[in-house]
Amino acid sequence: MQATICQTAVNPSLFSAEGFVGLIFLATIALIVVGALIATTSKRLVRCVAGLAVCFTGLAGAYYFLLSPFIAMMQMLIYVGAVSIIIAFAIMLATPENEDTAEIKGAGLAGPLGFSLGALFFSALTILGLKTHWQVFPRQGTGNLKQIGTDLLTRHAMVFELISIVLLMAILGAVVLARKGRD
Amino acid sequence: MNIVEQTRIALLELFPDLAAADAEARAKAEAEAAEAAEAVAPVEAEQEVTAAAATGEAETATPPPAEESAEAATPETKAAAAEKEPAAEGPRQNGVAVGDYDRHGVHLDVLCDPQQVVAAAEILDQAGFFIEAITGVDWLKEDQMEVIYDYNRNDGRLCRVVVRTRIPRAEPELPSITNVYPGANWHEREAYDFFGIRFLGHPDLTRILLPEDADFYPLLKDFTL
Amino acid sequence: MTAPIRCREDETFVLNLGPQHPATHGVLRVKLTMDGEYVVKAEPVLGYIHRMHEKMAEDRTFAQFMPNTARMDYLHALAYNHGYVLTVERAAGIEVPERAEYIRVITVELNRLTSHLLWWAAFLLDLGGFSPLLYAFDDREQILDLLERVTGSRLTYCYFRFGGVYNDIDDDFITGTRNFIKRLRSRLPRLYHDLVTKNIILIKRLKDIGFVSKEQCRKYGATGPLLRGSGVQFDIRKNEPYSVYPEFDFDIPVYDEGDCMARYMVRMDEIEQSMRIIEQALDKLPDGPVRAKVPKILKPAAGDYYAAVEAARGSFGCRLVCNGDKSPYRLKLRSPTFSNLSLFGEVAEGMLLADALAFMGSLDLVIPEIDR
Amino acid sequence: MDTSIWRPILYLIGFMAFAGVNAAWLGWAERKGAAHIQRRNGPKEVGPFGLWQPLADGIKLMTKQLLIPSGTDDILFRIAPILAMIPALTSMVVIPFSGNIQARSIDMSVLLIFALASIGMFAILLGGWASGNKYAVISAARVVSQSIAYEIPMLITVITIVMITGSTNLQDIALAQQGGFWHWNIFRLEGGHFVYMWIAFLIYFICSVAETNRAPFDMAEAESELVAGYMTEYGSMGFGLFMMGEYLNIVVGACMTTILFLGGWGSPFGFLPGIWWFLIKIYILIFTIIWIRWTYPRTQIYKLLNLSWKILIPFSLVNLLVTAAFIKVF
Repeated sequence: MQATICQTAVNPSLFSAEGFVGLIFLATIALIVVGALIATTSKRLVRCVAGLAVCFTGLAGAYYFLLSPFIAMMQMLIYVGAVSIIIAFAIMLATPENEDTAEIKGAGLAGPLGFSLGALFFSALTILGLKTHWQVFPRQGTGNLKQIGTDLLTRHAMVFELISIVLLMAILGAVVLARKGRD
Repeated sequence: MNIVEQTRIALLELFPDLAAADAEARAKAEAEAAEAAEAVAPVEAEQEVTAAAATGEAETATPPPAEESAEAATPETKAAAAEKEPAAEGPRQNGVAVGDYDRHGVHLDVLCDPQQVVAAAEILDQAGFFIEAITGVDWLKEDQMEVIYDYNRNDGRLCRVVVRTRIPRAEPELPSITNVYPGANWHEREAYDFFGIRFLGHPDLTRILLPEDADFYPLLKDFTL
Repeated sequence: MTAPIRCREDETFVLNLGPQHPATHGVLRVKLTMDGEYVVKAEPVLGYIHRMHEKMAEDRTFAQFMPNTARMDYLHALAYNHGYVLTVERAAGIEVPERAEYIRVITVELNRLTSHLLWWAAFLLDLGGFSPLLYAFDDREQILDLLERVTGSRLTYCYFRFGGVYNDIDDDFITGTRNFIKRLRSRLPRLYHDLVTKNIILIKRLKDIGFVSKEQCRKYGATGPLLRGSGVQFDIRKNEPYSVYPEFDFDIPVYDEGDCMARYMVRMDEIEQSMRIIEQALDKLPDGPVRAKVPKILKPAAGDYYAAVEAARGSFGCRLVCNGDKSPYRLKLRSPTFSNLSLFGEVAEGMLLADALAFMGSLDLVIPEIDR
Repeated sequence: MDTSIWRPILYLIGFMAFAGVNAAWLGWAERKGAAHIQRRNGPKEVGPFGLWQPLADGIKLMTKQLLIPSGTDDILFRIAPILAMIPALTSMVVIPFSGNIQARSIDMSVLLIFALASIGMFAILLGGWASGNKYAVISAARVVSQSIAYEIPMLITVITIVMITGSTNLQDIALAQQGGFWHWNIFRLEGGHFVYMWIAFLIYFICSVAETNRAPFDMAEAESELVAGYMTEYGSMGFGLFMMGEYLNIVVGACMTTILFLGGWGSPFGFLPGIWWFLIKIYILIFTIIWIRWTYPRTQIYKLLNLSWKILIPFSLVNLLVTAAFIKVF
């Protein structure tokens, strides 16, 4: 069974299944945006991580709507359950409580630079998104384990490998942060 | 030699003149005892014992005389060492008294100078004693402060030793024995806490039971409730 | 044991264990400098329940001070009664009737049982096992009921008098005690040993944890089960016999390992030994008065007196300095856990927090007795 | 009106009620069970057998002031208890109580439950950190290391089940075990899996006890070490939510064990409708968990982690290999 986004009903009633699903979809998008905002604007690192986790959860929801429950679950398991927690853990171990944003050399430049880079990236993505002709793959049985297994080991083998690299990075980062300063 | 006698001789090291007198007395007593015992069995090596006693290394000079000879020696040695009781006539002299265990609960009662407590602790540490308690007594009338160290053994050989010293009330200072017995740390802090006795060389002489901002020493006799 | 990770000063943090903490069983505070889960430094901070009993003693007559002794170690109050009474009797030269001595031994040993049972309960609580607490309390309650019958109080007894005891024991007490011992004998192997002592988790948590050497014990003046757990056979009841203890046939349990398990086993064995003593005392209990004639106001001769008893936690000593007055000139109360706890800082260094707390539990602390 | 909307809503209400009743009355059951293990009565004043005790406790907790100590991270401190409760509640959605009582049958329901469980862990981490209390922070660190350590053997064990049944849908897994207890994964006769499956069951059960932070693995709230762990600073309903979350986690854990190993809602002999068997099985498991808690002392954090990394993970990996071999060979 898959969730379905109703593409035909133009103005569905809120109490119909389609309307309900639409609401949930909007909530998921809100989660992504709010999470991302918290993650980028909060001054406390732990809150940033919490925001990141919220953003990841929203993303998982989005994957679910994109008919990829497996990826959605993996998003939750790996990004929320492992990566966010390891980052939070590393922060807890490595930084003193309520650390003020320290004065780093050239910190004044970081804001505008980051903003412009972000804007550039964002506009590029937007243009791409608008220009691309989106193809809808009518793929059935995305929840089928065999299918996923075959896909992961054939078509998406590279992605599969990349995931392990992400995990490795997360682990390494945590270890480096946690062991910093110890002999 | 029983443990009390052994410890007594070891402790006499603190008081060289007393030790000499004591060794003499003991040699005499032993000679007498040997004479008496000769008929029964030859006693070995009194010479070594007396020599060792004179230098105060009783433990190293192992061959102990027969138990009865030590027993026989006791009255004389008691008299030789110091007076028995700290009470009665006049201030007590420094020395090692053999206590009346049944009456007072201690076997040896040492009175020494404040500077000698560390040496005493070292001797007792060598002999395998453990520190039981350190406390003070405020003798207001005599304007003195008495510091009492209780030692005991835990190897099954019964010998309680009390080491006491007197320090002026106005300036209650004496060296700390924490280097010999780390366990004395808290006891000394307690004595400081209650009496204001300052143990020189103590690593952390602060209040232990009373609040850190207390400005009184409650067990002083002029501290009234 | 894994070696502690040595770390930079700024990576440690200070953890205030207490004065209100479930594991300190009272108002002890331990300032722990921690490196993660490892204890880098442990400093016990005392005095939160300090009442200055020693000053109180100087202010009242010998008899008036009696109740105070029970308020130091509220778990083995009778031993403290006993220690104080022995000292004063020694000072005043009072002879105690034999029956009274037997009653003293019986009640002190019963009280020792309550103390050990409560220690067992609290120790298991420290290790996270809650149920044993109630099993032990179940048994302890029986003893408290028995003791309440003869002493009139349940915890802070003031039962001993100079020259005897306050109250004679009756047949109900004797049969009650016999029944209780039968009951505890049947419960010990099942509820205590099968369920707890042989539990693999308990063994893993106690074996090789909190090693205290003989030498450390000597340097710190440790006594009681802590010392016996380190392989030293030292018990005032045997080594420096007082009262009628020489009459009884009992053993001093000694374990050489010096770890928490050894201390645990020492106490568990002591429970059995105490039961043996009580049984023998009940069998041999002579008839006669329970109290000698003693003047109301005692004025012992001037001098210095010392007596010690074996309390549940170690040797409790009283040093009494008299000047011929009706109240002590100075009374020093040597409490065993004060010395035992002073060792904590050194031993706990480098331990895991959980192990340090297991070690603390194995010391059997009673804070009012440390703080006096 | 489209009726399809009512089905989820009814199920929502039903499962919320089930979850709420469990969260509240498991507390009662725990206290009562503990009391009887300890030879006492337990709650008995409020209502018959003290059955209304949870209501009294709930009212008390809800009417108490929510104290937020200074030095805490206000927002996270408030959110954490809710976050601890929600995932456990959400997990209920995919649990098949019987062949037809299930809110939603999702293909990835096994993964969903683990994904949600990790959010619960995150909530404890945040709560512990936000409290700004050292005990809470130590506890949070312990929770994370413990959860990560135990999630691995747990997932590996689950994979063996997935391999045997060929599905990650809980309903399918339950369906594959129908028709008598010899079809249950733990004693599965066909394919000869019974040879080693009880080991897998043990590993899984130990892990689920550890994952739900229950004694003897309750390192997170080891009261004799960390006072109350991550809950130290929580009072009133913040504490209440954490407690309810904990009990719900136990329920979910028991449900998972039942479905994965004990045949789900399948009847062992063929009488009584499935839902009853399901409930009987989970409550037996829950009772076992309570029983263990009140019998054993607590382990110690490093021994706990060693157990996972040195024993459970290797065993579960070997188990995985053996399963693959069995599937290939038989």
